Amino acid sequence: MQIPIEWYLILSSALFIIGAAGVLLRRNLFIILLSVELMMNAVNINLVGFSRFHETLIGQNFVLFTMAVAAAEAAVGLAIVTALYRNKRTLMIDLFNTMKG
Amino acid sequence: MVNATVDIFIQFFLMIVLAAGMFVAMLWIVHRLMPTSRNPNKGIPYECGVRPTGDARVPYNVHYYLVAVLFVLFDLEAVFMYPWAVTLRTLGTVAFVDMLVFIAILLVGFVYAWKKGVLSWE
Amino acid sequence: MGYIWLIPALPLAAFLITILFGKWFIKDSAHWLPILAMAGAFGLSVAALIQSWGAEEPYVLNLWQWFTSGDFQIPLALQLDQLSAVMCTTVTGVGLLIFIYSKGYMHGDPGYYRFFAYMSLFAFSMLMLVLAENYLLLYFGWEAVGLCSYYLIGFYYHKPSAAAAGKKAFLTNRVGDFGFGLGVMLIWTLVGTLSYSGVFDAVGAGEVSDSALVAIALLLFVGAMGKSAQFPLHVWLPDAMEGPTPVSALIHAATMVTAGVYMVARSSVIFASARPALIVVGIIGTFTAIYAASIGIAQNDIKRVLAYSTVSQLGYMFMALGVGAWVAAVFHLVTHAFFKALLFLGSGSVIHAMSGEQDMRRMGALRGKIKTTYWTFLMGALALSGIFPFAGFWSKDEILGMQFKGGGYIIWIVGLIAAFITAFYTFRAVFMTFWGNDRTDPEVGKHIHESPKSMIIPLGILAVLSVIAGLVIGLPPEGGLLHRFLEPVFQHANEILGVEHHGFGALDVVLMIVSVLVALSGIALAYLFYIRRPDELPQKAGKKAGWLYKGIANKWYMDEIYNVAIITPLVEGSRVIYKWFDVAVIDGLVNLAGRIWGGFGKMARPFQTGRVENYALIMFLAVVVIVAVVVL
Amino acid sequence: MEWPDITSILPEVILAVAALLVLLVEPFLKKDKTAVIALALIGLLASAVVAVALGGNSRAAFSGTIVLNSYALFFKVLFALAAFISILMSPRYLEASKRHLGEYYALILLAVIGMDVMAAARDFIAFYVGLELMAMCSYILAGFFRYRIRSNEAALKYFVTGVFASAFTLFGISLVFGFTGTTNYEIISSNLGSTGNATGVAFATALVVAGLGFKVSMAPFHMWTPDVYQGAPTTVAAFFSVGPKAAGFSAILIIFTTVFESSSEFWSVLFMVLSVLTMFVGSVMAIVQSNMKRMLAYSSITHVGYLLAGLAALGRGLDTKAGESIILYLAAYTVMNLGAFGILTYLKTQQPEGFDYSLKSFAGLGRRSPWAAILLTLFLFSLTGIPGTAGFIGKFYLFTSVVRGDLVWLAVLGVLFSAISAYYYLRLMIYMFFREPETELTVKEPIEGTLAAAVALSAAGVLFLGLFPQWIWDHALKAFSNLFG
Repeated sequence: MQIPIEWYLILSSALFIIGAAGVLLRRNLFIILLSVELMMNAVNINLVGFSRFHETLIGQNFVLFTMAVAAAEAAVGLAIVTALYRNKRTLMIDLFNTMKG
Repeated sequence: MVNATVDIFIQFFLMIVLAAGMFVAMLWIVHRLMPTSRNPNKGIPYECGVRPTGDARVPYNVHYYLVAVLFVLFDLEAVFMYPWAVTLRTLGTVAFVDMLVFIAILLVGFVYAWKKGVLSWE
Repeated sequence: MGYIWLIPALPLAAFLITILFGKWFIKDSAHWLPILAMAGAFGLSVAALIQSWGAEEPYVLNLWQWFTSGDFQIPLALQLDQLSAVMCTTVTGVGLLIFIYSKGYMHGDPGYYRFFAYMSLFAFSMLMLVLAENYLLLYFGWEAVGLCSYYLIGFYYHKPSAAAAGKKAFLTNRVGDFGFGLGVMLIWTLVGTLSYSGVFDAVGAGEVSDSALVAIALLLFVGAMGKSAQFPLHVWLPDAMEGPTPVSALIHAATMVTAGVYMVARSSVIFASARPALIVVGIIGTFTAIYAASIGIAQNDIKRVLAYSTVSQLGYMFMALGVGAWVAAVFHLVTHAFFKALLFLGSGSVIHAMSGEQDMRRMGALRGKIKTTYWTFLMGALALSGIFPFAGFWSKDEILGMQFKGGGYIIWIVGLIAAFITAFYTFRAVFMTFWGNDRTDPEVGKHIHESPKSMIIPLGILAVLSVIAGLVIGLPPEGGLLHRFLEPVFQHANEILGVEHHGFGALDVVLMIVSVLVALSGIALAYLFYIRRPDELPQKAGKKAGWLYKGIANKWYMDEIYNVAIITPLVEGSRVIYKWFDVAVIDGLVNLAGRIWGGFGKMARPFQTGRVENYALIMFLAVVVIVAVVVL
Repeated sequence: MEWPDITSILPEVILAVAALLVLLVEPFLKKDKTAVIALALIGLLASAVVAVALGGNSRAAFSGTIVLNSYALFFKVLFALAAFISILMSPRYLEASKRHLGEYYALILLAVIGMDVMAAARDFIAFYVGLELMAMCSYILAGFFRYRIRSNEAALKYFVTGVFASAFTLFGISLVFGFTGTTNYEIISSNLGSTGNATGVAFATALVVAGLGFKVSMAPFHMWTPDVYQGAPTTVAAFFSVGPKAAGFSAILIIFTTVFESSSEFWSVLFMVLSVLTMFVGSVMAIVQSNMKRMLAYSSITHVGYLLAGLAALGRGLDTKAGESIILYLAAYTVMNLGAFGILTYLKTQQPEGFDYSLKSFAGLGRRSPWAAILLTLFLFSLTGIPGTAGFIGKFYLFTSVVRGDLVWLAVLGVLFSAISAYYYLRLMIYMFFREPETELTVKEPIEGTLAAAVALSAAGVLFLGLFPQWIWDHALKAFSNLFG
């Protein structure tokens, strides 16, 4: 039995929206990083699901790259986190607004 | 097959609109309903009673983060090695050389990190 | 005639060398190179002028293919026909005299080399403008002369008013340039080429619809209004007097501001085929002529009087263009270049003598102290007022005569009134400056001296030109040397318009007499009220004897009656127009345009909160909106 | 399995080797960074030369995911030039800011690889990897001054909005994949064309636009731009303002003319709207800025608006020559904007503490440092679009193509916004030449060394493109004719 493609889509879109909401609503940079990971993983589910639907390996192939990119993103994100924390002793992103207008 | 996907897209779009709409609506409702008084006291763990001292989070050595980041990055090469390992026999020498190049590039990063003193734990 | 590229190239070379080495090596002898370059350019222009006599077709010199876009090409090409030859000669001739004058006037200025460098750059740009073979190159020259003008207006950049004036000139000209640019774009879209011959052939062959031609002509004219300071884009010119006086003479009187007139004359085929646009040109020109003249009455700064008179005279030129009197416009352009440059240089000489004083209320009785300046200035003033037989008389009378004979009686009357006012304020300036009582500051009075030779000689030459130019090139009216010379250029446009050629007859003599009388009465009125000052006599005479004596002494209070009935309303009215209309409305509009845009910015600024979560939210909402629009 | 043909990615390989060498050499260097700078410059030069040598005929590699044709070649040379100039202007600036590290050069090289891949990719996987490689390097570069709170803030903003936008792009790509079952541009294009359903495509288009729009900073995805330019090191801002933008457009051009070819009517309208919005936001906000780095950021947004007008025309048909005009404009924009930033960099090196990029601090520059003032004037003229400079040529071709696409009103708007842009560019000139400074900005030494080379290169580029545009136009024509090969 094959799981219908709709289920993958519903799961992934829900995850994507949750992730997006996390980015938009949370103030802590760590949580935002996690939310972005959630969005990326929603895409991964999409890709894998479609890959199965179309009976091709391209999607799974793509997922490998997304994962690598996500890891690199996390690394850069953590680097920025340490730099921010070292200078301002906080990770609340709404406090970083010296440049505006 | 393709027409089926078209239908999926429309359903899917409705799904996203609903999800986003819910999220915006709830935000808005909460924003309208909540009494807003901003007070730094509300941010502290106990609004009355003992003032908390110190930080609940134990500060780790910043070195730890560096090592963790490096770990994540080097850990990820395994992702590429699994499919490679499985299909190595059919792909032959080309794949082997490819992987050597890949590892060589990672090695440069490793040497760089080493020379920069990330790995020496004081 | 392959040498014509040298005409703009010489000033360009002078500019490059002066700006590169001026500061360290050339310094105080920075004037030599530009003067020599101008002299060379003038010589070549004269040669070109002579050689182009009678040529049926313009001479085109292709220098270099600039770029190609599809089948559309922009060559860097120069064109020499009679019109550009006349313009070149005027620009280089007057320019040369003003350069020589500047040697004395700018002596000792810390920006000496900079001044000559910019002036050379200006000469180059102006010559490119008149020698261009296509509208794009014309546009290049157009923008370049504008830039030189802003820099030279703001030459004394430490003066805040100078910087503000530069800014204002810039903003106002932007409006004009925008229209001009659109016009050029429209030409290109509709015709597919920008070279003059190509465009005019297409227009002549009826390839462009009438409405499109009107649109093109009007857009081009908007550009001309900006550059030639026509109402309501004239506001920058009086302020432009913040620049050094030679700049005012060369750029803001003799040459650059006439670029609009040149451009309309150059596009005569387009304008002739777009009758409604031509009418607009005439109306704007006429209105500007009287409007600016009326403001000139109440100005006390000698240079501002001349500035408003420039605006007014440019109005005359457009008035002429409006009835297809192309040659008359060019004729007035040339004579105006001579006598207005003379007046500005003369005023510069006065200012020089008065140690920088520009307010005429603190001058007076200077005619004995700076004799040469006085006499040359007087020549210029007579020419400007249109007194027989000075240069201005011939050209202005020709314009007015053609209006009358073409049936434009209202325009003719308005033109006459403007001529009357012109004569009045011109001699008001002469009397206030050179005649009457000495009102100079005693400190300043001690230092009054005649200007050096390098300033006096150009004045003399220009004075001679102001006297004889009309006689030489303008006689007989509507058939003079200039007319015969320029005939091939405007042949096509005249055919389209069907301009009739009137012979010189009794009617012309009558009209001439009328216009001279009008001018003389203007001068007389000025004499009455600025020499026979009514406000000084009554105080002395009032104490002595009875009402009879009083009456006689006061010429039966005619002065007072005049004063109350004519002078006061005139001056006050002028002041009101200046204050309420020129300053408040038009300046206000210019500033408002800037402010509205700034206001948008101020309104939009709070959206850029500096908080990254808001940025993300806006991005997210944008995606939602786009997707929603797509699907729904 | 056969040996892959790496000739078509040889330029990138050279860059990668150079970048890795820089990383290897850097830890062994003390203060003098000449070695890594030389390595980076040689790498860029070699990659451009190899690209030109190989670019004669089209090649494809890795099952058609990456191509090397005259289109990719045009951009490879452009990116190499942008990076070359940025690197040239960097050493003095980084030294003056007391943070001269070799990693900087490696990061720029790696970003260039990402950009090259974006222009050369004919497959969404390769495109995505290129995009992210460029983006990662940019995040780090934005925060390169790690001890400065502004630089931190720039990195934070760039990073958060960047990953958010790229998640949207990725989501859009996954939908396109789900719709067609492949990631190859041309196969997607033929699949999409046959389905005939515009909604799904349009939906995916919008999501892809969001991510790419972020990279090229089109409104309303532009919000990060001014903050990041202001906070990031000036040389980095210079690089950002040209490199990722050109890369973004290189990808947009390919993706929209191949993948979304069938929905061109839709995205033509979309870009029309975004173009007007972008031009408006850019010019309105640029006018009220007093910090010149921010002003240049907003003005760069206005330029993106012009380019989007070109894209709108491109949607009306390839014969508008809008694609060619866009890449010509990008080339012109690269040299003139880098030049303007180069002068800002120079001024900052002269007074690392006092100079704050404010409009006021430019007062009297014409007297203190006439060369800097004259060169900056040249670049500002070009940005305004004065004839004789590269900017004029770019605008001329671009707006001409917009007119060819029957979008006269859009071209008129574009001209109007350029007229407004003259106000904020020339205001700076007025300050330089006509204002007396309140506090004297000390200029210790004239422009010299590599910084002088960078500025001279940009100035030469501006004048060359402005006076001999035929050359670049021929190359743009050639590049675009080969887009699909």
